Amino acid sequence: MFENYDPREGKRLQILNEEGQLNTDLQDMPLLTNKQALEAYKIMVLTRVADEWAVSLNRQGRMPTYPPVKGQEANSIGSILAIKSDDWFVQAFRELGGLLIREVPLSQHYLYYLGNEMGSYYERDKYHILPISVPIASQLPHAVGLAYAEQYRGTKKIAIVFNGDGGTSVGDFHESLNFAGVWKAPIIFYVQNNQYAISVPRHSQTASTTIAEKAFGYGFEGIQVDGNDVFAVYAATKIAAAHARKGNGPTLIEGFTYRLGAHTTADDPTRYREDDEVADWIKRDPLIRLEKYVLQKKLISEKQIEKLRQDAKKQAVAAFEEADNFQKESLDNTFRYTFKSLPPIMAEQLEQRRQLEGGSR
Amino acid sequence: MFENYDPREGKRLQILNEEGQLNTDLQDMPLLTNKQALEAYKIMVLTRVADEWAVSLNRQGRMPTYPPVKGQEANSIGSILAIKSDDWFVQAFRELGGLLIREVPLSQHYLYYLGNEMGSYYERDKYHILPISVPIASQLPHAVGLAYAEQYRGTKKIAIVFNGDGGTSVGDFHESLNFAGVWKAPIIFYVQNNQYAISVPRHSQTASTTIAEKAFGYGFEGIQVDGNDVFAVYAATKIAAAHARKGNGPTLIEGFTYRLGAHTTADDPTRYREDDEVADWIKRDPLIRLEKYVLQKKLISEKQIEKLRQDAKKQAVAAFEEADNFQKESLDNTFRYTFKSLPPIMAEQLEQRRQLEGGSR
Amino acid sequence: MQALTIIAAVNDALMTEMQIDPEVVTFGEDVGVEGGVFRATVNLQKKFGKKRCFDTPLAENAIVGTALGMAIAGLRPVVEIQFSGFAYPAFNQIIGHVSRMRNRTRGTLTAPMVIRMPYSGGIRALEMHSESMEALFAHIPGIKVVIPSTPYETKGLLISAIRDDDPVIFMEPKRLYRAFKQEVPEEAYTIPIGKARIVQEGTQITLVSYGSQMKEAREAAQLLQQEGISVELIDLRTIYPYDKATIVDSVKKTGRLLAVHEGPRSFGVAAEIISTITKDAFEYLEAPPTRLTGADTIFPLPGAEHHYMIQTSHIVNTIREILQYQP
Amino acid sequence: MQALTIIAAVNDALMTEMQIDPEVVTFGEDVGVEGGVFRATVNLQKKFGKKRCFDTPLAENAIVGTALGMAIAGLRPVVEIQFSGFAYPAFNQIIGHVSRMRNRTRGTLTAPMVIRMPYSGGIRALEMHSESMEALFAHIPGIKVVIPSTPYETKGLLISAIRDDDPVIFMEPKRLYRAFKQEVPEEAYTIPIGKARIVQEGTQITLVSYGSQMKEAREAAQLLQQEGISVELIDLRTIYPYDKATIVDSVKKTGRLLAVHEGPRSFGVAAEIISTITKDAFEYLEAPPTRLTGADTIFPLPGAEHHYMIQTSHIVNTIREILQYQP
Ligand SMILES: Cc1ncc(C[n+]2csc(CCOP(=O)(O)OP(=O)(O)O)c2C)c(N)n1
Ligand SMILES: Cc1ncc(C[n+]2csc(CCOP(=O)(O)OP(=O)(O)O)c2C)c(N)n1
Ligand SMILES: [Mg+2]
Ligand SMILES: [Mg+2]
Repeated sequence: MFENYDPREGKRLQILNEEGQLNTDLQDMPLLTNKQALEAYKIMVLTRVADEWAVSLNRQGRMPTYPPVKGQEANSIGSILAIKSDDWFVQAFRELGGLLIREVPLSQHYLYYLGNEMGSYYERDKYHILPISVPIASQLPHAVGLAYAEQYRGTKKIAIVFNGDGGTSVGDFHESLNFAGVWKAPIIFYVQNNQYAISVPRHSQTASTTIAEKAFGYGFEGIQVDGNDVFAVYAATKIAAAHARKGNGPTLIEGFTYRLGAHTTADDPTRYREDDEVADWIKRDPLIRLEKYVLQKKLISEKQIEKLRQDAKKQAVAAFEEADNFQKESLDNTFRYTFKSLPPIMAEQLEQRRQLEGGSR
Repeated sequence: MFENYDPREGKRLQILNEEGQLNTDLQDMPLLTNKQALEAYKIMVLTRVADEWAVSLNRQGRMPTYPPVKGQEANSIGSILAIKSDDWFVQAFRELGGLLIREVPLSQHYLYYLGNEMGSYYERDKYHILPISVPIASQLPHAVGLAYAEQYRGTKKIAIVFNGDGGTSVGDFHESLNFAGVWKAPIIFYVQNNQYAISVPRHSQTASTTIAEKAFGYGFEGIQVDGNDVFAVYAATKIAAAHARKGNGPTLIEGFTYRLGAHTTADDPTRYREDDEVADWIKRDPLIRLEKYVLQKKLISEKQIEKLRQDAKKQAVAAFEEADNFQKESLDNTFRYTFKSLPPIMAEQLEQRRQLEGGSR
Repeated sequence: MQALTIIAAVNDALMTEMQIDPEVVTFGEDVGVEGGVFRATVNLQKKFGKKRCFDTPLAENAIVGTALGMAIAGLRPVVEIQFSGFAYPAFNQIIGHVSRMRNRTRGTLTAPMVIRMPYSGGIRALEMHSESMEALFAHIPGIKVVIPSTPYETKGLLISAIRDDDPVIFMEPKRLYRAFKQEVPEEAYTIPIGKARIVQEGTQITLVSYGSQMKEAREAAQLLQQEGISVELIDLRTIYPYDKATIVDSVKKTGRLLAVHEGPRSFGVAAEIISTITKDAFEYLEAPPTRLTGADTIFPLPGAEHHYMIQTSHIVNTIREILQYQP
Repeated sequence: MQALTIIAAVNDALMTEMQIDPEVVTFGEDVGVEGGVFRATVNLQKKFGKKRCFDTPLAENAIVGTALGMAIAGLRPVVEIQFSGFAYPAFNQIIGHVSRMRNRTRGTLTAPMVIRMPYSGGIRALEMHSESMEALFAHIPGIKVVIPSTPYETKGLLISAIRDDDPVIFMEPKRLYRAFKQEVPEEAYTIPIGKARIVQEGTQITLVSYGSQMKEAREAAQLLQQEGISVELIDLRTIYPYDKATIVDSVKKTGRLLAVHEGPRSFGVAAEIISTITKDAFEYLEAPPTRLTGADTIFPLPGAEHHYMIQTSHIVNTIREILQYQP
């Protein structure tokens, strides 16, 4: 399916270049319609603004540790746009853009980082989203299992699962790709290669030239795309999704991208990376590029963009307020969800704790 | 190093064919000397006889569950012959031939399967061998650590580690190859692909065409060799060892072979494989092939072979008697080796147990 | 009715439940074509096809992790870990996800799945094939741990486990797999998880055990009865959430307790039981509650395994001693 | 002398010991260039080079497994697991190999290595970043588990752990990493593993705790003293092999026990302590030995973490209750 983009030959798919121009040689690729491009742009603006707001709230001491997604937005936006809304979407933890495409309330995302379990409450049959997975790469087998379940039921639904470049080193990555290969499971493995795992650079993570080429060791194809190019991400995902739906099995997509911010707000990236490198990647910012495109195409005006930004900021502020005012998790709830119903030994523990806390619930 | 044997192009290295003839196109390959070929043959006979003896002892009820190595002998014999006696040798569990090359007493191997911990006592600085590793593939990281330690000390020693085709599915396989690739560790990963993991055939284990090609995803080379050809095994290992010693990092060798016997004496392979398949592989038996070679080369006579077999049988019988008469592990020893010295809570437990057992030690 | 061994009862439970519920699937290493190395899944693939009973590549972590994905999607996977000693590679999935999915998502994603595994020693097996580490699993919040000791209970408890909306680790005492037969109904039935069973009523001492050591516990209780010593024998059956009420009530009656299991002593199951009854039946205790368990050693290879497991005579003698206790 | 926090004492212990012993190497995720996410290994790479202090790919299982290989070859690896909740992927290596190598090989191959990991909650962290699952490790035969609670002891115990010829899991109470400073000698010194410390002598009740909850335990003991209640406070320090003699002796003196820890209650550390003293100090007990621990729930996210950890007032009130106990 991606014969012309074999990563082992040093190929990387780019459709929209840094100047916001489409590569006209690639007209056979599925392209975003104008409507989709505009949607992608709008969500990317919201993602960017919401993300920056979270970082600034952290500085104000109003938000605990938060992992920014700045610079990586095109990866989850482009790929989630390319699949259906009832396909399974299994997050790592830098997929805010994709969540917003799926219309998850921004307040829920904030709620999660405010330390409230309700932030992981994605109603299953509404969203088909799995919550953020903290142990790196451990979400991959879940996605394979979801894909198997759909295959078992013959629904033609697929799964997409995200992971980082660091996450490719974990055994779960290997086992999941291997199971999916053997099962010909309808799944897309999407690796956001943002060049670092906290402080560890990509070349210290694995000695292979690309991450995409790892797919071939599992009997399926991998492709490296410019992860800052929402068109390339979209196209590769669209093709891989069709492939999966036809029963042809998995695909590995490596989004070649960059984390412009810190690993989390607790991290100081100047310890491990050069300013030059960052400056270089700022030029490749997915948002600037898409903005040039929508402006050139006259899908939006400068003025509308200004308005969009202001609205996004308002939305972010309101969403945070909503999250911040959300009912705190109670003592009861700390116990209630361990099992479907509370076993007697736990009920007794709850009662004891209640007494220790002077009767709180 | 193995450009001409890229497994991704369907290549497999064979030097000695089923008729016992050397492929004369391959004169650039390191070949076993006559002396080595004869040694390999002798050890292979001993391995075969000792292995069959263990199986027959099991039928007589004198030996607990035992995993035969019949048909796979060339893999560990050829590779262990190709490295130095103080290179680290990390076993999976079908490397009896390699153990015998390293002059491990046969009785020790029997002792292990008789259920005595002393069967895993390989004096470290004498043998440089790690004991059989029961959890599949979990020995691989140890070998990478050993290789790192040698690299750290600048000794030029290397490590070789064995694994099965089934074992390539485990996360440890991935993580170990990945670490070794990043560290450029002096190590050889040797996979005995005997086509089955108990009842599960190779194609249900992974969707890749070969196992050897998996190496490329870790930034180093892999080669598939005819694992029933002791010359091919030797040559590939010799080259990979030199590569490692030069500081050029790891190699993955896939020995394409077959388990002629059952998975263990508790297994009935007729449940999951066809007689035809087995018959086909019997023709490719590594021992028959090597026997033809040493006979053609007149390194040994038919008569000497007969004598060799008889001696091997005597050796096996004596080794088993020795193992069977070996002192049983005591209650004390069951406690003694948990830590360097027995902590008080364990000493108390030992005393209690002694009393329960009426004073045994 | 049919007379079945424990292993046959496992197979029968799977047969019965897969017949009833098309969402039940079962998989693991050698589970399909081979029917499992202990034959627990024999004939299931023939009967239900390769989509419902199948072999996986060799990777316990992925077996458990993919099962969780299936469970989230609404299937009811029952996976087999070939030996409990090979559950360790799956530990991260069990403690990091299987046990937490419900709590993490406040109930919107759940893990109705069963992880079956043969445990216990005494079959002259290789290293790592004789583990009894149920306390590890029992300490993990969000996991149920069930261990049957008879064919009848195996079927009933396994069906309960499959129908449970929470994840259950189902540990099968492999030493008893073929030790004896018992009448087992052909139809589906359940035995509640979280309830211990009073195997024999008694007045002088409470003997708590489960799984692999129940054979010796039962023998000891009977032998002692012949001597006129009245033992109340309790089969714990569920390790978590364990049936505190039954044990506490029993100790209140007998005033004495002996807890017996095969796994290592320190931080083991007996410690929990004793800690609990000491608190809740303190005033009733007439002798120090005692444990008779495996030691804090690695389970020995076959040549020395008799130095590890608890024998009937050990129980008998220990109970005699406890009864002789004078403050 | 220098005034150090616990985290600085970790760094100081590594510095000191790497200076003395060239076989000591340290590695893990972000351990090299970055100096660790908590800065435990800061400056080590600068000082000792990339071969002795380095970053690894992201894989805890391989970190522990390769460390074992190095240890077998005679190095003394000290690996960092970024948070104790990420030790689970390494579980198979720990329980399957690290803990067994000596026993398996009858002493010819050994595992002199340390697995360091920050544990405990209360820093408003993400899920899996607040785990206190020391009981899991303590139940594994062949592993030592050490938990310091002060800077002075951190350095002495960590040096002991590095010099120990057996594998040690070294759990650092991250809530206390920067909580206070203490004078710590600049030179190397050791504190014996397997010995508890009597922090405060007392006569009416024995309060046993360790690690992250020692702060509250100390505060409670002091508060109660002001009320005239005499508490004997013991810092366990080593979870396995724990110092039974010190606890038993103390309970024989006080007749009462409260065990406090952060990890889940069932099958936890307190259960072991209570089970032990109930057996060995039975006749001395004047009130039911009691535990005050985390619940059998998943550690909550920051919004509710105050519902999990034990607070000073909880200890104070529970001890008052125990002292009021009348049979
Ligand atoms: C199993 C595990 N080990 C360690 C961590 C701590 N940790 C959180 S993020 C991270 C780096 C992840 O790198 P990558 O996969 O590249 O994702 P990125 O942060 O770059 O998006 C680490 C080590 C973790 N969450 N899980
Ligand atoms: C982690 C783990 N899971 C399961 C087993 C049980 N088991 C023993 S051998 C084996 C198959 C191994 O297959 P392969 O790696 O191909 O080696 P072979 O037996 O063919 O030499 C299995 C599943 C085990 N020993 N370890
Ligand atoms: Mg990254
Ligand atoms: Mg095999």
